[in-house]
Amino acid sequence: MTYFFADLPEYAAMILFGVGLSILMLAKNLVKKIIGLNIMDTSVFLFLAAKGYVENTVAPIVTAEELGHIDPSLYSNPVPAGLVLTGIVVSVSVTAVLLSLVVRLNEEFHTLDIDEIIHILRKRDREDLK
Amino acid sequence: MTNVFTLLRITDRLSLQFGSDAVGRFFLCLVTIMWVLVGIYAQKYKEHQKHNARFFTFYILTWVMLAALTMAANYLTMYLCFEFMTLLSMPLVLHNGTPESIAAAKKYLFYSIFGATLGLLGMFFTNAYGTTLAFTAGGVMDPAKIAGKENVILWVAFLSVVGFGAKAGMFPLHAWLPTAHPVAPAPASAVLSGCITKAGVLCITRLIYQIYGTSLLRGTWVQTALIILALITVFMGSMMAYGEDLMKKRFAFSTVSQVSYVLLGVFTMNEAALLGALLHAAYHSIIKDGLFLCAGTVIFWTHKEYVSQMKGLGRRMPVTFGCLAIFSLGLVGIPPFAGFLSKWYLASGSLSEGLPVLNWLAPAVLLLSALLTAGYLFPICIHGFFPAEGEPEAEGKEGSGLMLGPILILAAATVLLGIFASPLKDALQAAAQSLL
Amino acid sequence: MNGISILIVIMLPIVGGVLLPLLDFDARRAREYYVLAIVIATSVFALSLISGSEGTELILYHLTSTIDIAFRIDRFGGIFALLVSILWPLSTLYAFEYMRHYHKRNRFFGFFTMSFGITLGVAFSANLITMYLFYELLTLSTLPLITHDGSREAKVAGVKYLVYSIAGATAAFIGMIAVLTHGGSLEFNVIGLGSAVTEANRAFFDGAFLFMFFGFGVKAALFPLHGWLPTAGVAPTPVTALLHAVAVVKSGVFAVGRVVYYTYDADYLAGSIVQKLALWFAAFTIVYGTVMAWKELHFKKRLAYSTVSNLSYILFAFLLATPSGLTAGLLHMMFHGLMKIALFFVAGAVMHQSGRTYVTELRGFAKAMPVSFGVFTVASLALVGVPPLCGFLSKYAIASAAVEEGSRSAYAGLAALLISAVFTALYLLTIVVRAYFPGENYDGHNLKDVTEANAYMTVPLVTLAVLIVVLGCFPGALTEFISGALSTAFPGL
Amino acid sequence: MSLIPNIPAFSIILLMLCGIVCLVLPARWARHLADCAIALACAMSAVLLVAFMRGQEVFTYSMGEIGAPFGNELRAGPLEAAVATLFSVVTLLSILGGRAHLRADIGKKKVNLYYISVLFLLCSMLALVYTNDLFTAYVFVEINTITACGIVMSKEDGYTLAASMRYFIMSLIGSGLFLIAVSILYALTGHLLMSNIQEELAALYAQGQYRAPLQVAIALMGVGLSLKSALWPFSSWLPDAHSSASASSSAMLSGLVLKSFIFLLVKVFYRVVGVDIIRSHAILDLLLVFGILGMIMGSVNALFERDLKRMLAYSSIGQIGYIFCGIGLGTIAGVAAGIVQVAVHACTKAMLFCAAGGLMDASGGSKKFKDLEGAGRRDTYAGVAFIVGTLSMIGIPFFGGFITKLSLVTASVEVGGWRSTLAILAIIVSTILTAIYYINVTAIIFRGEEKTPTRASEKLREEWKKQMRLDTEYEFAIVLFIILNLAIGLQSDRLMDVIRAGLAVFG
Repeated sequence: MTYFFADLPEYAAMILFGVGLSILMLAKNLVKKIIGLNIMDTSVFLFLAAKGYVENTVAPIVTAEELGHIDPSLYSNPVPAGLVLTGIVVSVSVTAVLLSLVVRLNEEFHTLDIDEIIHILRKRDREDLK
Repeated sequence: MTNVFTLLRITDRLSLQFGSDAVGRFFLCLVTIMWVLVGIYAQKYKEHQKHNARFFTFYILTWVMLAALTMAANYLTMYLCFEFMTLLSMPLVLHNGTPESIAAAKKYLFYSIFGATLGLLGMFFTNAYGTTLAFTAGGVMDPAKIAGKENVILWVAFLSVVGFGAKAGMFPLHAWLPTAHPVAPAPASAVLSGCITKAGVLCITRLIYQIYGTSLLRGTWVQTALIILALITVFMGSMMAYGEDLMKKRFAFSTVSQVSYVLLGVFTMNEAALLGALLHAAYHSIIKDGLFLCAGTVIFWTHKEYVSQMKGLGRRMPVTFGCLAIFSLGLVGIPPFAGFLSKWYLASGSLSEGLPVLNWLAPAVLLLSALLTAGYLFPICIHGFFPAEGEPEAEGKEGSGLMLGPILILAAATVLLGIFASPLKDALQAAAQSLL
Repeated sequence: MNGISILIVIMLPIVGGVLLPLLDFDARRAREYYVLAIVIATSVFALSLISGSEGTELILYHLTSTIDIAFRIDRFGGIFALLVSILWPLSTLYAFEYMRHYHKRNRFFGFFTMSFGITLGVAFSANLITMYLFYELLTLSTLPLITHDGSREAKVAGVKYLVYSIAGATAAFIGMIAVLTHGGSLEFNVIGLGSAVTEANRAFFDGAFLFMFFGFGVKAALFPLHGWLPTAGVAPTPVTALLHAVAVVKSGVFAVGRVVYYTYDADYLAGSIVQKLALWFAAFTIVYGTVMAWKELHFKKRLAYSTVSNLSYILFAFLLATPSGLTAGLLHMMFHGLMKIALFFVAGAVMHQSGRTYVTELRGFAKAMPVSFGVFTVASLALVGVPPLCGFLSKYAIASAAVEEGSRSAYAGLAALLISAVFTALYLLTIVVRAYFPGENYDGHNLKDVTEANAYMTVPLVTLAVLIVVLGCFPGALTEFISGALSTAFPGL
Repeated sequence: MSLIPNIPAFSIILLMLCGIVCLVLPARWARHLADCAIALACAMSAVLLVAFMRGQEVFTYSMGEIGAPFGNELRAGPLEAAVATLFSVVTLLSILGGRAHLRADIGKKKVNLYYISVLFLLCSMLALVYTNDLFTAYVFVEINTITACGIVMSKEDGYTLAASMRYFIMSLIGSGLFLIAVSILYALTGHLLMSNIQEELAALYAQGQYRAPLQVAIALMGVGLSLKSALWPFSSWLPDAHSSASASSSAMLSGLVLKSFIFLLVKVFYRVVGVDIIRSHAILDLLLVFGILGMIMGSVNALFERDLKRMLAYSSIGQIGYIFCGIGLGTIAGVAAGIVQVAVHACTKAMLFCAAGGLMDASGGSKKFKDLEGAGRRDTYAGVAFIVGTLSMIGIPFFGGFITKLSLVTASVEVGGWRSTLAILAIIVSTILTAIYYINVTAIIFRGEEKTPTRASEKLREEWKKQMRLDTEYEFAIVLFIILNLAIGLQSDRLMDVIRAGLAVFG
């Protein structure tokens, strides 16, 4: 049982990734797709953060003087945290671009349904051919 | 070969050459005489048909090629003449222009060219395994080269003989003959049946005696197979003729049968049989030309083509039917008419050759075939002269001199050459000896 | 003469052809003079190169460390060049008349002239890659000629041609690379593979040979890769005649010859399993082609199938891998070119004068077009193999070579040759018979508007007929010229 | 110390800075600045390439002061330099070749944004080429995605918006998979620098530990990056995105963006995972099979397409298949063949997209085949470009395509076994199909006698005439593209030498 709970964040991350990916691929509404994308990204961040966490340790920014010892093995791994931060930045910017694109699409087609948009485009194509 | 004349030297091995030897001269004479006689006959018969200029052009061209064939001094020249003879005689077959005659001409063309092509196969191998392509007594095959390849050469020999056999109506390439001969105008049928089939015989003779050589072939399976084929043809031709009602077609089947008598003699490969073969070639030419001319005369005056329609015609056309009776007697081989002597030599040659089974089977088949010959020829005369009671009177009249002359000459020849055969026999014996 | 002259003779028609659509002649005369001047100049130049400067080499470019673009004049290529140099001016003359009613003649003659240079490029290539280059270009330059009339049928034929040709060229290319990666040389030389072959990689070279054989076999219309040839007959007749009976298809055959004798060598192939396989394929194609020709009623398609069959004669001869096989193949390559182009020209003349395309429609035509059908008869007899016309000689040479080789596959080919001879007679002579002997109930109704073609067409026709007869009777000089190729293919000779 | 080792970092940072500066400049100046910056990047990459050809050693360059294994590294060798040069040159030419279209397609206010996107796009591609750090790679993958979508959607009509939406989503799935693979590799090894990961993985592999997670990571990497580089069957987004964008955008997307991910994939396989592990892995066979399917399916789709730019886009799918086929063969020769194809296809396809823009101008803006008849006569440069492209695609010697075919066939013949057979068959089939549709389109654009657009209105005709006179940049770009193609065809030995040298020191 301990083994299972020890890996709990990883399992959670996997499940979330699956949820996010399915929403991204299957949802028709573009905004929902973006939400799915965010869930997916979050799951990866969770996974990374869990990797960086070592039990009974502290953040590496706490100085030695404050704790009274200088054993580096008591620090959590700082790199994943850095990665997660970078990842969040990337994810935010991507989400922003996507949302702006959705706004433009909505202006153009008056719908958020991707299938419907494609349908409208097909119809235009056919009229073009005539 | 003497007096060899080179017309064209294409490459070192290939050249067009002409020369003369006894066999060639014999066939040349035979062919030329027949051509002249039939040509005279055709002067009257031509009233019956259109496009005479074309007909006589090809008639003469065919003769030229046939004459050239008899004088060909090597394999290439013979092949060339053979091909051209086929091509030039084809217009004679399709002269009437009916769909049947055109179909028949195509059939003729197919069989002849197929046969010639098999003959060509022989030339390829002769070129590779022989010393020369020129006809040489005893054959040209180089024993050193064919060592280890005998079986291939035998096959090639067999195939090429069968190939040229197409022209002579030999089984299995005989089927064109009964189709093509009847549809042609009567003069053409006469020379086709009487002379052009002999071109096949000449080619086969040259192949066996002057290219492959009897020493190579004698006693092998090839000889046996060829004799069997000839016997099959003899018997089958007679049977088919017996069952045929259309007169010209009956004669055509008869040709199939009779020419294979000649081939039988050639295949037997001894002097007596070869003599018989050459004699029979001459006799058959005369007789068969005569028969076709008679048939032509009947058709010319009465438009009757079937044997069953001949009833009572003999009384209206006594000369024609009289001659027909003479030809029939000759072909059956009743002494002293012409056919007897040749059959005699054929049978004796076959008996003396000493091939197992075949030495007595061949004469037996000849006898049987002679009976059948009687069976399909005599009824024509009998119907003609003695119609059954109550038959309506037949219409018809005797032909002009232009037609009757050649027939009478041929009939006379049938009788005279049967009775006074020795000059011809001596000449042909010399020819046969020169071959062996 | 130095190597540049080879480049000039190849580039002259190519550049001339490219310029033609740009110059955009409106006047027929001007275009005819221009095209004829280029073609004749190229022919004369090519002939002088073949006769006078054998062995001249030109390395144009080192494409990679192992691949050069290079040219050389040798006897084998010279024979091919000789053939096209004789036939191109005649066909051009013929095409002037034939194309009179077509549109876009500038484009047509542009590509037509370009093809001349490209074909010479094939002939004068010094290695396989250079040949591959021109081989591909030949496909591309002849494609617009096939689709020239723009009909749907023509387009389909064009696509078919393209698919087959490109597939073949690619397969051949793969074979070349395979040879290259296993230490063989793509240079055409006497030694062939030589010491590159070991026990271990022999199977590999066998595979590469099959790739190249079937690859180049596409243009040589080898069964089952022949399908493009009959359909390509929708092209204007000068194209069908010159390209699909001579230049294009012969370049396929020529390439196989190059592979057999110059990339590989006779020693390698003689008696090998791949040789047998290839021989059987060729033998089968010979029979297949003639039978199909016999069944076909469309005039040009019948001739196309006949080409299928005859090309395999040449392939068969080359594949025998003997000195006599090589000379026999080359001889038939020359002679078949002459005969088949004459036959096609007659078919074209008939189409041009009367619009008839089926052999069944030619009843009595000999009366209306005596010259054409006279030539047709001569060419037919030659193709059937009647001595002393030229077709007999080459068939005779092939058959003799086969007999001499003496293996079972060679005999199979021999049998195929004989069967094919019979069918050849049938499918050609029936046309002759129908034209000369229309039969009864014939009133000449189909000849009302049919007249003999004019001198543009009859002069090439008669020239060809004369060549067929003269070369058949006096082949001495030609055979001597051809046997000069032996020393470049067999080390000992 | 020479300046050479600074070039990679400097070119990346230069492009980035210029991008930022562009934001505040007037549109015209932004354009000039972008041109200059890209030209400078070209020059610098070229200098680097020349240095490597003259014997410069492979070097790594640490960003900031933290060294390995924690710091961020760039690594440059002959191959990186060559690919960087190729990317910058093709970007420059694509911008020039499509300039006229950019004027028409992109609103006045958006011009700055477009050039910023281009600069960042090139910046991210160069970073992907040079970086030695997996997470940096991820960040630039995302930048690449955003900017690539940016240059598609900058032409604001319904098609591009919808297309870029699809493109975006597919790309994001790809980069998501890539990210999770990076995380797994990090979890396995504790490193992010590629060379370090490889050492660690080799040790793990030797001990037989963590085979399954490694397998998952490789698979995720493979799928993620092939999604982004449009390996069939993950290529459904490509035709819309590439065909609806403006000419130079299409040229860059088809010519370069796909290739940058392929280069990253090669890097992951050979530098991160390592030759020995990857060769024992089924992923290469999978890539080979899908590459081959791509070669055929792309061509089949292109065959039935009646829209010029969509046809070119489908053709890209087929051509990408060639690259994957080469990589999937798993030998050095195969990878080299793949990289040659990267170069050849970058030049050829970018040229064709630019030329397609020209043809559309000459036909009243339509890209349908029926309107394009005779366009090649009206715009001779485009016509010649299509002839060159066709000859190259068929594989005529002297042209770039021949070299691809030569090296790919050589590689597949050498491999042996079923891989050899499959690859050879695929090459034959795909060559045929490619030849058909390219020859078809070339025939169409030269068909017809008329020298003016048949269907275009009078107004368009006037515009067309004006444009034809002014567009020297376009002509210059097309001519240079043709020269590039011929140069690859004629000087392939040098190219191959660089690639082989680069691969030898790659891992």
